[in-house]
Amino acid sequence: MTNTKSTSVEVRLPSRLGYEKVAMSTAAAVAKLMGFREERIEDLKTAVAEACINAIEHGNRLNEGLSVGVVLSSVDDALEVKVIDDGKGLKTIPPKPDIDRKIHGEEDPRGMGMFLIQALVDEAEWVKGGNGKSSYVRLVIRLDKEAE
Amino acid sequence: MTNTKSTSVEVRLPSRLGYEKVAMSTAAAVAKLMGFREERIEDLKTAVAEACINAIEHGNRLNEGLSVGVVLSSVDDALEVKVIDDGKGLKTIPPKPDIDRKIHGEEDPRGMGMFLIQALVDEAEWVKGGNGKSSYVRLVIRLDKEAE
Amino acid sequence: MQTETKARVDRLTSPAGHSVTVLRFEGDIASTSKDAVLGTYQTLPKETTKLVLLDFTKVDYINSSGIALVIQMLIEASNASQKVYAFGLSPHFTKVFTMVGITKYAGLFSGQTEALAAL
Amino acid sequence: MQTETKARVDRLTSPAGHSVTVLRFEGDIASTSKDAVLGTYQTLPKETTKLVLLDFTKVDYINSSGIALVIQMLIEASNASQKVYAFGLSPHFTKVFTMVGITKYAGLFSGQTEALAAL
Ligand SMILES: Nc1ncnc2c1ncn2[C@@H]1O[C@H](COP(=O)(O)OP(=O)(O)O)[C@@H](O)[C@H]1O
Ligand SMILES: Nc1ncnc2c1ncn2[C@@H]1O[C@H](COP(=O)(O)OP(=O)(O)O)[C@@H](O)[C@H]1O
Repeated sequence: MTNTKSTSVEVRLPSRLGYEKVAMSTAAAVAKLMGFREERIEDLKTAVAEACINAIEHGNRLNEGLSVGVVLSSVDDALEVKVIDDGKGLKTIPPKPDIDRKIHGEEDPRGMGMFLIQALVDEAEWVKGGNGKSSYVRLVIRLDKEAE
Repeated sequence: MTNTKSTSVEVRLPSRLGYEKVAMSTAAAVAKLMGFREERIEDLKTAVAEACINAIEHGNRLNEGLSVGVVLSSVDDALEVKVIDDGKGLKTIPPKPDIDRKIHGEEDPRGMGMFLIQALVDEAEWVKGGNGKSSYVRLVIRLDKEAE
Repeated sequence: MQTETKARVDRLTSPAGHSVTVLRFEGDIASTSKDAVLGTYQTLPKETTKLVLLDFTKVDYINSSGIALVIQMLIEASNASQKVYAFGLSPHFTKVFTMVGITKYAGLFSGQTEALAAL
Repeated sequence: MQTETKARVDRLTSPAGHSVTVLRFEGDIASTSKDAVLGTYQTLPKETTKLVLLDFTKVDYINSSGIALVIQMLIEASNASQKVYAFGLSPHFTKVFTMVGITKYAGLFSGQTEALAAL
């Protein structure tokens, strides 16, 4: 249990839908300790949940033998969250969902997770794992962001 | 992120007082997914908090270079929690706190953590690490315990 | 292992005299909620159900898979010329519903009284 | 990084006409709460403070180090012949206070009204 950066918290979850709620709770508790406002904690919770669901579903393909890693690091006034899976990562960033096209059956009703992540946090970056494994999404949410 | 038992969640915390609240939230979320009643979740939260505080204070002696590990495993109808530190473990199980002796100054006002842990969960066991490291306390809390 | 979603149907009449079918959800709105969301919606008789009001008061957790189920319901409702409204969302989920554009097809109200007064 | 504990002092008079000093806490009651718990208590004038009522309504988290601070306050209060009572604890923390025996030296009430009525 040594050599962990003292301001980081790590969680490891099974690849089972529902367990994203565990990561949400852990992230919310870290953000609360850091002094984030309730409203930003809600944003973070949804972003972390969507990132974990994608890691479980797309990255680890619901294989319960694989786990999802969540690393929460507080750096100055920001919280960085990495959600790591064992997949090959994203091929392309999907287009912004279009509700009109969805309602008219021209687009899958799904496909809103990544859009929500980008809309709710200050930074979101998807990184492909070097060896076709350990891909991750990196989110950053900052304390006291003025514009909201 | 491979080879983790699919029904276990792991958290790693810095040895800093306050971070026990992160473990409390994670444990509560796991217990909620398992279907524990709100009342038992409160018991679990206090037991996990006290175990983490002891790991931070006594096991890791507030050395922020060391981290505390919390492993939450759901086995059938029970949740097992191991709280692991880098210390040598307990010398002896301290006596049950005596409020009369405390009020009369015959006993330290502190020294209630281990008593609370034992009183709140179904099983509590302190295990000394083999090499004078990785000592842990193992807690078990069972779903639908009749007697309460 | 995930929380089950519960759904209940109530038939109310708005002050303006219109029949309003209220779907009350409880628990999570997630991928596991298909029966609760779409299944319950599909039991409503199309001929007599013109106004549908979704009650999210007892829902704490909604994810994008759950929102996709609500969108599927909106598609079916649109095809049946029904109008869908919702109330009881927290400020956060009001923001999320607005971000994805659902509010364009399902008007949001703060509470049941406000919704009924407008229908 | 831990939540700061806030404490406020109110002087009330019970229906029976006794002066009651209410210490209202907000935040955590933990090892970081020494100033809020003991410090605030120690500002009370010993001659005129005979009944102390602790308000835990706005406290969500109490750990054993926080309970130890309450016990230290009880020791000082006992030495000054003051009586201490408390209200606003959740069912869980009522159980915890009972387990460690604090209730033997600090009577618990469900709310402020019930406490004042009994003092
Ligand atoms: N962790 C991931 N690993 C691999 N592919 C991913 C990952 N996250 C997202 N994707 C891809 O991006 C697409 C869009 O994701 P998202 O916007 O969350 O919507 P949805 O999950 O509903 O499809 C997914 O369908 C998937 O192909
Ligand atoms: N994880 C641990 N590692 C080493 N010693 C421990 C650990 N947990 C508890 N102890 C010992 O047991 C004693 C009693 O612990 P506890 O009942 O929690 O009360 P307190 O922490 O207030 O002293 C501690 O003072 C310490 O000496």
